[in-house]
Amino acid sequence: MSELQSLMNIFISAAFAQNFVFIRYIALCSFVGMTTSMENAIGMGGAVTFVTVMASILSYVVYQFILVPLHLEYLQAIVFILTIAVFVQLVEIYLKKAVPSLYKAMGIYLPLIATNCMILAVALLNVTENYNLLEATVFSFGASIGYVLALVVLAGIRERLRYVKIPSILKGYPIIFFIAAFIAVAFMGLQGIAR
Amino acid sequence: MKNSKEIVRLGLILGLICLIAGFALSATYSITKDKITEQQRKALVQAQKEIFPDATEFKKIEIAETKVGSATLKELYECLSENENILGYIATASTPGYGGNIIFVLGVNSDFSVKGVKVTEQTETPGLGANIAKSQFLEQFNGKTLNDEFVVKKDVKPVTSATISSRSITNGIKEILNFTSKNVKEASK
Amino acid sequence: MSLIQIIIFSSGIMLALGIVFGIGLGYFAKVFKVQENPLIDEILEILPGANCGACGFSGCRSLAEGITSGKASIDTCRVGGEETVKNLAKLLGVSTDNISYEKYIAIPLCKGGKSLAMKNATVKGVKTCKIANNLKLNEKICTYGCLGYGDCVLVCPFNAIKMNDEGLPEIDPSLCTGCGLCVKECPREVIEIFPYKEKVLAICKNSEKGSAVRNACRVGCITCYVCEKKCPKNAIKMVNNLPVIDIEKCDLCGICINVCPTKTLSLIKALSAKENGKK
Amino acid sequence: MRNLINIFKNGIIKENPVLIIMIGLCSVLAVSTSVVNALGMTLAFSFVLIGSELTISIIRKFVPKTIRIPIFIVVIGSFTTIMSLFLQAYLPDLNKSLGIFVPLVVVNCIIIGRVEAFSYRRGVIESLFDALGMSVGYGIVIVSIGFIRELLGNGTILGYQVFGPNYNPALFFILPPGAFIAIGIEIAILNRFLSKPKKVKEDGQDK
Repeated sequence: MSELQSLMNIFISAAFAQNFVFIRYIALCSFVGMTTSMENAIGMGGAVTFVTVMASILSYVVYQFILVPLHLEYLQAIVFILTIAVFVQLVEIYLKKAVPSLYKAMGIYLPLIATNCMILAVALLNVTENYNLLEATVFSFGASIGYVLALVVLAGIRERLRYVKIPSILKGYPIIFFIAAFIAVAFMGLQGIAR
Repeated sequence: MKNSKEIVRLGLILGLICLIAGFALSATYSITKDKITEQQRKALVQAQKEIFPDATEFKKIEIAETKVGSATLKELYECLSENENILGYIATASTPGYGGNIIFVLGVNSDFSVKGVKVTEQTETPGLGANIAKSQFLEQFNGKTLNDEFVVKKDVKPVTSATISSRSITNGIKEILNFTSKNVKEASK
Repeated sequence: MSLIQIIIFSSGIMLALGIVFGIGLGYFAKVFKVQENPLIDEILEILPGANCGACGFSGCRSLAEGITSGKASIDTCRVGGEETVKNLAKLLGVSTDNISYEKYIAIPLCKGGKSLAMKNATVKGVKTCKIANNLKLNEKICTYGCLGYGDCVLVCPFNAIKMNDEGLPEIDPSLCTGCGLCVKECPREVIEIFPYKEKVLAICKNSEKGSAVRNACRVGCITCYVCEKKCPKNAIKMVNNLPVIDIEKCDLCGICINVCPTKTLSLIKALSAKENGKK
Repeated sequence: MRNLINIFKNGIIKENPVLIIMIGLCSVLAVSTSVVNALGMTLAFSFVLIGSELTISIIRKFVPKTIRIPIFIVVIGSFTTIMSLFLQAYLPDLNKSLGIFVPLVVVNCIIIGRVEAFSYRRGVIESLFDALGMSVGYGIVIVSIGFIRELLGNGTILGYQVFGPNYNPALFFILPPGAFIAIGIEIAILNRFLSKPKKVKEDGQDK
């Protein structure tokens, strides 16, 4: 029972208590750029979830079976980002040819993800928190759920932004950051729930 | 087949660039390697010195990193004075706090009362939870023994508006104190 | 772990990874080659390729596709800045004074203004196209045409769209850059992007037949096939009850425009602000 | 020479990476809790940016199309790791306060963006000036946000008490939401004074 409980704990703290976008400020570039419309947000969220979970498993394997036995832990950052970038490029090439329909829906977001901060952050945090494989997968899944949640919430609000009168000086990005600030306050409230 | 030559060329170019990168990285790593380990130990050694000023040697007790309740014990040291008698023990441990893990060093006297506590790393809310690292809060633990309750608001005055952080560090100390005394009792038997 | 060992192992690992990934990528790129419009790659070549999504497209490749298909103007990408716009203009052979390029504009495909489309209800609630469309708050009988609450006006960054007194959007061709924001915004996709060339267009989206259209709107296309039959170049084909005119074949003779009983077809050139919406 | 100065100025105002192009925000918001952190991050960031842009523009002839992203990432990654090793060895407390954002510099969208957009196609000197321009542009933003957040959230500048001991700081600015507000204000100010026609399109998007 306590094993499952600690997994739930990791999931909730990754998705809500330590939300990657609002509390840890990770992956803000795509967060601002991709929330212009809801289907962009969902498409991006789906792609990021898939890549984060796969990448965290991939980086766990690379870390445990190549870097640790040879005591080359200091190489972790560059090896992780290299494997992630190549993995994303391979998936993109494969999807474009083999599954064009899926590529149309999700693939166009893939090039964006190679330079997304969250994937590398999840891989590195798996190492610093020295999770085992199962915990790492749950952590990466939780993190991407938190990311998707953040994207969808902001995309929803941004779409309704059209029908609201905004002071001219705040038009464009300032108002989006203010909205993100208010959502961040809400997420800060969740910080105590998972320990 | 032309493009298999092309593929090999791609592989070689990427391989070559990675080789140069690998070489550069390992060179910098070897220069900075011992400096880094020394820095990491410096924080720990400094904390140990503060808790046991008169101890001259800290012998590492071979003990695996164990989970003690919600806290995890990382390392355990024996503090010896010049004439080799045991002054007490130093445990480095971590307990999940409000914003993330709190890493702290607990000094235990030979009579298993708390000699001193130092928080080396924490990510609590700045200005509120972060005050648990300050000495006014930590000094109240000095001299406490196992039969103290270690309960916030009872025998431990919490940091204002940071009850979760205070409670997590308090029961972290209690569990590690409990564990070190039990573990050392068996060892000395 | 002596220093030499570290150096050898690190370089060895990096070399191995590099070669494996290099060959892997090369092999994948060759085996899974996909034939695509070469222009996309040329444009991608010029775009910074940062895939940062700042332009609202999901990466430089989809922006390149957007530019080739005319959906995006060539200065959408801000990361590249002036330099990218100049190169793109050189590649696409367009002048860069006000970054005008092969002009595309948006055309609202609905003539059913207040005086022409029959009404069977009046709406009291929130007057925005998206909400009216989602909640089916239709004043007009025709459920394909323009709702007239001006979502497109709000979203247009160039203020090129104004609602005329008929309750239909009028797009000023000189201001419109064909960026497509209004196309995405209109819940009924009444507005579409077209190259701004002489062209005959069916200004109606109602894909139903005969009487259903007739009692909904006086200028809707009742699928009577007259234009298809009468066109000397048979450039017109009926696609789900709406005429589609083939640009190459059509020589703008205008027979179809006159012969159409409900005057749905219009010549696009003439379709500046005044023509739209009036009988 | 004129052109080089333009490139340099370009990075600071016209195409300021953080405020105009809106990329590389992760590190700006996260690390700007104090001016010292902000300066530390700027130095780390500039070292990696200048190093990567120069290296890439030197070897840009040998970089084949299909594997250019992995090559860029290896180059940027190695500069980042070298920087983080030096940081761990010689500036441990700065390294601790920057935390996870030191290795995250490798995926900083500005670096990869500028390397692709600029140094992969331009000469070495131009890349150098572009890198310097971008770093100064980035530095100005992050230090100014750090200044606002430290002053209001902590009552200190560079660690020196400004408002006297009994100033009870508006903690809000040190906490995450404060960062969003601070950068929001900064962009609003920029909108106000530098509203160029191009801005209209951007504002229009969310009118």
